[in-house]
Amino acid sequence: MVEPVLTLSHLQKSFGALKATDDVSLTLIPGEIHALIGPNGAGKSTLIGQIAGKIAPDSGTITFRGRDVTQLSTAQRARLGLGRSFQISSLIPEFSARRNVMLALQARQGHPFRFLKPVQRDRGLIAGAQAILTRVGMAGRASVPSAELSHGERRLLEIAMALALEPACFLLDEPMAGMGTEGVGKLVSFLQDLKQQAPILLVEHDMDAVFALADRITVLVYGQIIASGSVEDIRHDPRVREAYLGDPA
Amino acid sequence: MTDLLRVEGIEVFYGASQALFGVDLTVQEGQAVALMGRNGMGKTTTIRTLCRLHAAYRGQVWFAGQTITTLPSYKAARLGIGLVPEGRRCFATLTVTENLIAAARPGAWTLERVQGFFPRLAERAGQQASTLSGGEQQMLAIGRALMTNPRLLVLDEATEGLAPVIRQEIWAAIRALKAQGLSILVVDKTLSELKPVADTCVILERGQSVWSGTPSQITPEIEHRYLGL
Amino acid sequence: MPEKSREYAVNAVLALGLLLVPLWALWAGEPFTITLATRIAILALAGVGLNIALGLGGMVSFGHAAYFGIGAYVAGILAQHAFLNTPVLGLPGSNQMLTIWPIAMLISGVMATAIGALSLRTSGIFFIMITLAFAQMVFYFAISWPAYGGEDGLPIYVRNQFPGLNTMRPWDLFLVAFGVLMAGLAFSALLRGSRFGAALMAIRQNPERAAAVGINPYGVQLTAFAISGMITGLAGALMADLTRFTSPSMMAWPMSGELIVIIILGGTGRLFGPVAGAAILVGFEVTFGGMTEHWKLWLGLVLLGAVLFARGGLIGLIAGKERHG
Amino acid sequence: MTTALFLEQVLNGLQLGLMLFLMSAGLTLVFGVMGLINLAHGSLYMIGAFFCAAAAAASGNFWLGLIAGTAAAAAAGALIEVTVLRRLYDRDHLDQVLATFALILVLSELTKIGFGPFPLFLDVPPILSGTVNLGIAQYPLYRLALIGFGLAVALGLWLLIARTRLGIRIRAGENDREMIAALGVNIRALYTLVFALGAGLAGLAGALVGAVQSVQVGMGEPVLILAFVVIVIGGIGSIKGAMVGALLVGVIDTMGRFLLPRLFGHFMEQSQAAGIGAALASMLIYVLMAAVLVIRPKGLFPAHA
Amino acid sequence: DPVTVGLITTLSGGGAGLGVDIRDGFQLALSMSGSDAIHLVVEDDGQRPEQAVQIADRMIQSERAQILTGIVWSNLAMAVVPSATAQDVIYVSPNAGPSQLAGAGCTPNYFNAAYQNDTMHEASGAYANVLGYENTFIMAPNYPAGIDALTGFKRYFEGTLAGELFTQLGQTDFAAEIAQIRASGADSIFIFEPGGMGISFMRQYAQSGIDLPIISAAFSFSQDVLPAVGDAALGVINTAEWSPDMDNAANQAFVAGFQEAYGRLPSVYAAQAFDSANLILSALAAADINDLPAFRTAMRAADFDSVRGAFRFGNNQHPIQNYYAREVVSVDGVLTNRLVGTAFEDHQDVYAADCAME
Ligand SMILES: Nc1ncnc2c1ncn2[C@@H]1O[C@H](COP(=O)(O)OP(=O)(O)OP(=O)(O)O)[C@@H](O)[C@H]1O
Ligand SMILES: Nc1ncnc2c1ncn2[C@@H]1O[C@H](COP(=O)(O)OP(=O)(O)OP(=O)(O)O)[C@@H](O)[C@H]1O
Ligand SMILES: [Mg+2]
Ligand SMILES: [Mg+2]
Repeated sequence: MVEPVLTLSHLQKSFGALKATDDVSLTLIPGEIHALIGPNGAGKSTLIGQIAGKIAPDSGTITFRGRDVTQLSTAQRARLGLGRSFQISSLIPEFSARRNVMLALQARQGHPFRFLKPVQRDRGLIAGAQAILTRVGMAGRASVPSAELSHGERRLLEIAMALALEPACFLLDEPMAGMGTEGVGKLVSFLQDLKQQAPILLVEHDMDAVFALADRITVLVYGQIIASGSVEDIRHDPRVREAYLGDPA
Repeated sequence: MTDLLRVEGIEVFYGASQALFGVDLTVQEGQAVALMGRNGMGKTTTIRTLCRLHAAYRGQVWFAGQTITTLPSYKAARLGIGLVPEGRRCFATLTVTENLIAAARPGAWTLERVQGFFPRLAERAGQQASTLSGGEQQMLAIGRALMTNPRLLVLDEATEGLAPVIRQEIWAAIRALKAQGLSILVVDKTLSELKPVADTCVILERGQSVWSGTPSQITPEIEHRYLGL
Repeated sequence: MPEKSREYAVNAVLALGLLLVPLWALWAGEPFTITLATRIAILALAGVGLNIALGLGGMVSFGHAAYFGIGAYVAGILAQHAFLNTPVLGLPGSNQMLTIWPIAMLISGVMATAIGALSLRTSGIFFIMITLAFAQMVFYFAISWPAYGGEDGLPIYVRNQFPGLNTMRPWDLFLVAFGVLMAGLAFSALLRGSRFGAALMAIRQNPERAAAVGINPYGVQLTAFAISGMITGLAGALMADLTRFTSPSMMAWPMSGELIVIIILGGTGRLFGPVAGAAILVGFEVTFGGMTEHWKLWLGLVLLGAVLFARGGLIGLIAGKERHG
Repeated sequence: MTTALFLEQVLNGLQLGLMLFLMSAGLTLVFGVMGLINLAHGSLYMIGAFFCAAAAAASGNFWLGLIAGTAAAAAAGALIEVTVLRRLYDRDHLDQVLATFALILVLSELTKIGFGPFPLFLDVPPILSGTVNLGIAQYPLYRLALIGFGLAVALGLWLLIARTRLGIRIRAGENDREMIAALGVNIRALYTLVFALGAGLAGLAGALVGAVQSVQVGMGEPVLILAFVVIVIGGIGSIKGAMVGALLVGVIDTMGRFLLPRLFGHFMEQSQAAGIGAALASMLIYVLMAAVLVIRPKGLFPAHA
Repeated sequence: DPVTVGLITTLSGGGAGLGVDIRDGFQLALSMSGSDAIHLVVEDDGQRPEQAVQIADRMIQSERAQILTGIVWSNLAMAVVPSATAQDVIYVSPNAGPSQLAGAGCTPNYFNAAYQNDTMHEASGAYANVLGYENTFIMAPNYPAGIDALTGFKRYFEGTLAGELFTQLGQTDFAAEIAQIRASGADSIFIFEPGGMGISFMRQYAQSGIDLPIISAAFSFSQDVLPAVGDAALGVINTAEWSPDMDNAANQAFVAGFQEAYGRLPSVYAAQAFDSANLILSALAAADINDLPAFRTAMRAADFDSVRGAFRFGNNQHPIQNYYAREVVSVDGVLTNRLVGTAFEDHQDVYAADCAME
């Protein structure tokens, strides 16, 4: 078996009496899209937050590329190669789309304490950012400040920033949300390519997309994993139908 | 049937850049209208303008028989426009119940009824809104708009990020609300779910209303041309 | 971008004006005008320092007077020991600016790091208030610490020296201040264009996002805060030499307010904002201070007008809103 | 040092704390619910004291003065809100700092023009003058009354903010003004009201405390900074926090002034000990604040956990 | 040509009352003299040393002022005087006499027409002996002037100290101090709490129910603050080199003139400023200011009618004068001071010995 990129073992997180994450263990192996689905409030974003380093788990460990990262800060994990997108868009509002991506690129290259060399004339950064924006279909909007982008465009920029980090794995929290049917279609084929580059832990409510993309699906309900398996297994699992999928429309 | 909301030829600017170039739209009493279009075409801008959160540079908005083009937004809301905004925008530091109470105006929708409608909001009553899950926040935003006892419910991407079961519930709820006589203006990305609810569809393209008709009139050709399918 | 080039033009006018006006005064025999220009240059330098924290980093420090005062005290204390020929902490005093400046920057930098390390645990309004409170603490210490004059302050009987110049002459001192200001501006320009500057600005707008791409917000902000304190401290050392006096009131909170005023009047985050702001403020003080005893009323009204109607300060008024490429 | 003296000093500390709470209440209200940093709080405090002193002198009645002082400060607050501050809610704190800093200059100067440069006289009302025997010491009645006022204000504010719909809407407005307006709430009017209330509280504190202090131009600035310390320690926007913060500051400051010189008196000569003790005591509350923030960066009772 | 005199004083903020009195006293002397030898420029220093220095520079360098005066506070004087006098400008102090400028740092261009800081408190110490106080509690703010005050008092006081306390500069609540005073077993209290601190202290002291006698230098019981302290001040003994009821022609003319011009009683600051102006006028009449040594000699002669009666300079150009004890009384409902005794005659400060000038 291939060595997993990311391993969660026995993660536990409570908010007061609420167990948001209840003994969750899962892995992400190279080349796969691992979809994490579950009802609203099941604890998916909380789990992503713990992996990314925003929320400290009460117990359990997170192993990333063979290293225990449970105690590291968000920034440290990002530098190790964890790239995340936010469920609610989180961008640098005054920066143009291009500069947002450049920021991610520069952070990946390190040297944050370079005080004197001008970035704006850094050809490498600019070209790199432009290439990534082209990849997500935002080339034409590169110089628009991100505050002035429409909702859907911001979602695309989120993806672009995650790409720029060239991470060893992607944590994508509802990347399809807010995208039109057209956009979802594009993104699906895009993610299909992307997983070759790095495996993806995908949280998504758009089931058409999930079923089209996922190699494995884990279902979270009330913080617990109730099922895990292939698309077919999950699609027909009665517990999942009841808790999450509802009647096929 | 009378027109509850009528939008005529509105043009809107963000700073120096124009976002709307003439949008027309009518919602009749008791009707559900769907506003459609690709990303960035101006749906949200249209909605913000008719809720008076953004000023129209040109054009008129009438609601319930009076022009509201220059009314402050709180007055427009008091006339009966209930907004579920894009991105939810719950009051982050308030509890769930406080969010609902903040919006309350007298009418058929009370705290109990809203909590009955979305039981999850009763379960999470004392929790701070910022810590709710995305879907819970969405429910809260709808519940909050209902608490204002609106005549027209305006939903901008109200099912975004919701689990399929909940979405089905929400669509059912929207249908139920419509059946109770509430007028509805709705923006959503999922056409398959939108079509059964809408009486009329209006399509925006680059800040202009370019097509309108009943859902059944939407041909594959139109879908391809305006919605990118 | 025409706006960008208009900003460059404004900057050039400011820099040239600040040099040419005292030059004219030298020719016309108006030494006080030179003194005023020196004062503007020094206050502008203090503003350049604060602008790094406040304009670029969004850290609204209401306590930068502390670093300004610490710089001034370093100059005053070293000069006094040099004058009396007594040691400080076992080392000799000094009346050489080139020795005093690095020490002033070092000590204000250390202080800024300590205060910043605590203050940056908070943000927003908390940050404003805690920086204010820390500055007050330093202020009270200076007032009640008798060794260097306490509230009476510390005179510098003979100005500290700069190689090749006679600092007792107004024009020579002006050249020193102007040179340091230009160096400070150049440094600040490079900083804002650098990766560090980009990270700092990003953190100001969205720290969580910055962390998610791998930037450590705390470290970057603390570094910027320390640099900011050092530059303001350097300005304090110069100010002590200009007034030939150091007093705790240089670290009292109205001074912190004044530094903020300078920045906002000129244009927050704008490279030359502090220069424009200092010129406006000093010009106003001098013009109205002699005219009416109620000049503070008018100053207040002018400030109000500036906040309400001239967003972006003078430079914003002329060159339009700032764009971050 | 006798136990009685020690206890009296503890009481003095608590009393000072309640006085500080009175001074900070309006500030924390405006901070907490409107997200507005109001440096001119001290100036409103001063206005309250001046109008109270002037009205009390003119009418011979302290209580009329108290009403006049509170009303004048509230009116000034409403005026400021309508003309200046309401344009600044959407701006960052920096603009608010500058605008309210400017207001300090304007209000101080106007007060001086209106009332002259000399301090005014304001005495405690006859029924509250004199002392009561508390067993440990004769205690001034007026100070006991201040304790009562402080507690009443705390309770009233807490009820208003936490328990009324008005309070909820105000807090909602702090989160998202545009949204609360889109839900039909006239948030503009609400904010004017809240600010006037905060200003009125500042004026009330100024009038009450003015009777035991000096009513003079500039009296507001030290109060402002103390109030900042109190609020930072307690947690901005939390009434409970302001109360606890104020009591802590009051007790620690008083006990520091009382005990530190005695402590140093054991090692050194009396006048030197007095000097060093006083110097350290003056920094004590800032040390306290730093310590609190190291442990709890959002203060002891963060309003938004 | 009239000589330009620059008057830098505090006209805004909490200390404005003192500056206003100094300005008014100075201007009154000019108008009463009818002389046009002086062109007066007045400016507000905001009680900030940097501001004062800048104004001084401007008055000297651009308005060609040859004489400066007006500063209220020691710390501002310390900032302005050394550099102004080094530029060959005469400085006449209408208030504040920091010890540095009286002792080793004395300079020929600096004249103090008021008092040396310590002397006012020394007078309190001496008069406390006269009153028979034996066990006094002493208290002052913790800053140089406060430390000097207690040192000055102790220099002449012969009894024991029941306690010695430093308060904080700008302190407004004195409950903790009052409790200690009550517990100390003192028979009297000496305080130096200038400005608002004194008002606050006296209010709170009056409410505390303690009735130990208070002795103090004039600062907390001068005419500028007395109305604000109110009846709590009645009976307090305070020491100064002047009192409004002094029985000499110059003083009677001054007090009447001041009341007529400004509608209030003059404070000790106004009296000192009035004397400063007359001192300058007398020297200008006797010598040309452009001949600086001659002008200084004329200043040293102090040939003018002082409102405090006899007035002469010592070697350090600080006054050698009498200090009186005054009592706060109410005359027709107005609080004011009345002479009750003499603390010192022809008293000179101790620092004069350190001054190298002859
Ligand atoms: N800081 C917190 N304090 C208290 N409860 C919290 C906190 N954060 C999250 N929760 C609760 O934990 C549960 C899990 O939330 P989470 O955001 O992880 O859900 P989710 O699975 O991402 O849902 P969605 O699909 O709707 O985004 C929710 O019930 C939420 O209310
Ligand atoms: N605050 C803003 N400033 C400047 N331009 C804006 C702003 N908000 C939106 N726009 C622009 O206005 C246009 C319309 O945006 P709008 O948000 O109305 O689109 P939308 O149809 O709602 O898109 P989506 O489906 O992505 O939500 C877009 O081109 C967008 O870039
Ligand atoms: Mg989620
Ligand atoms: Mg939209």
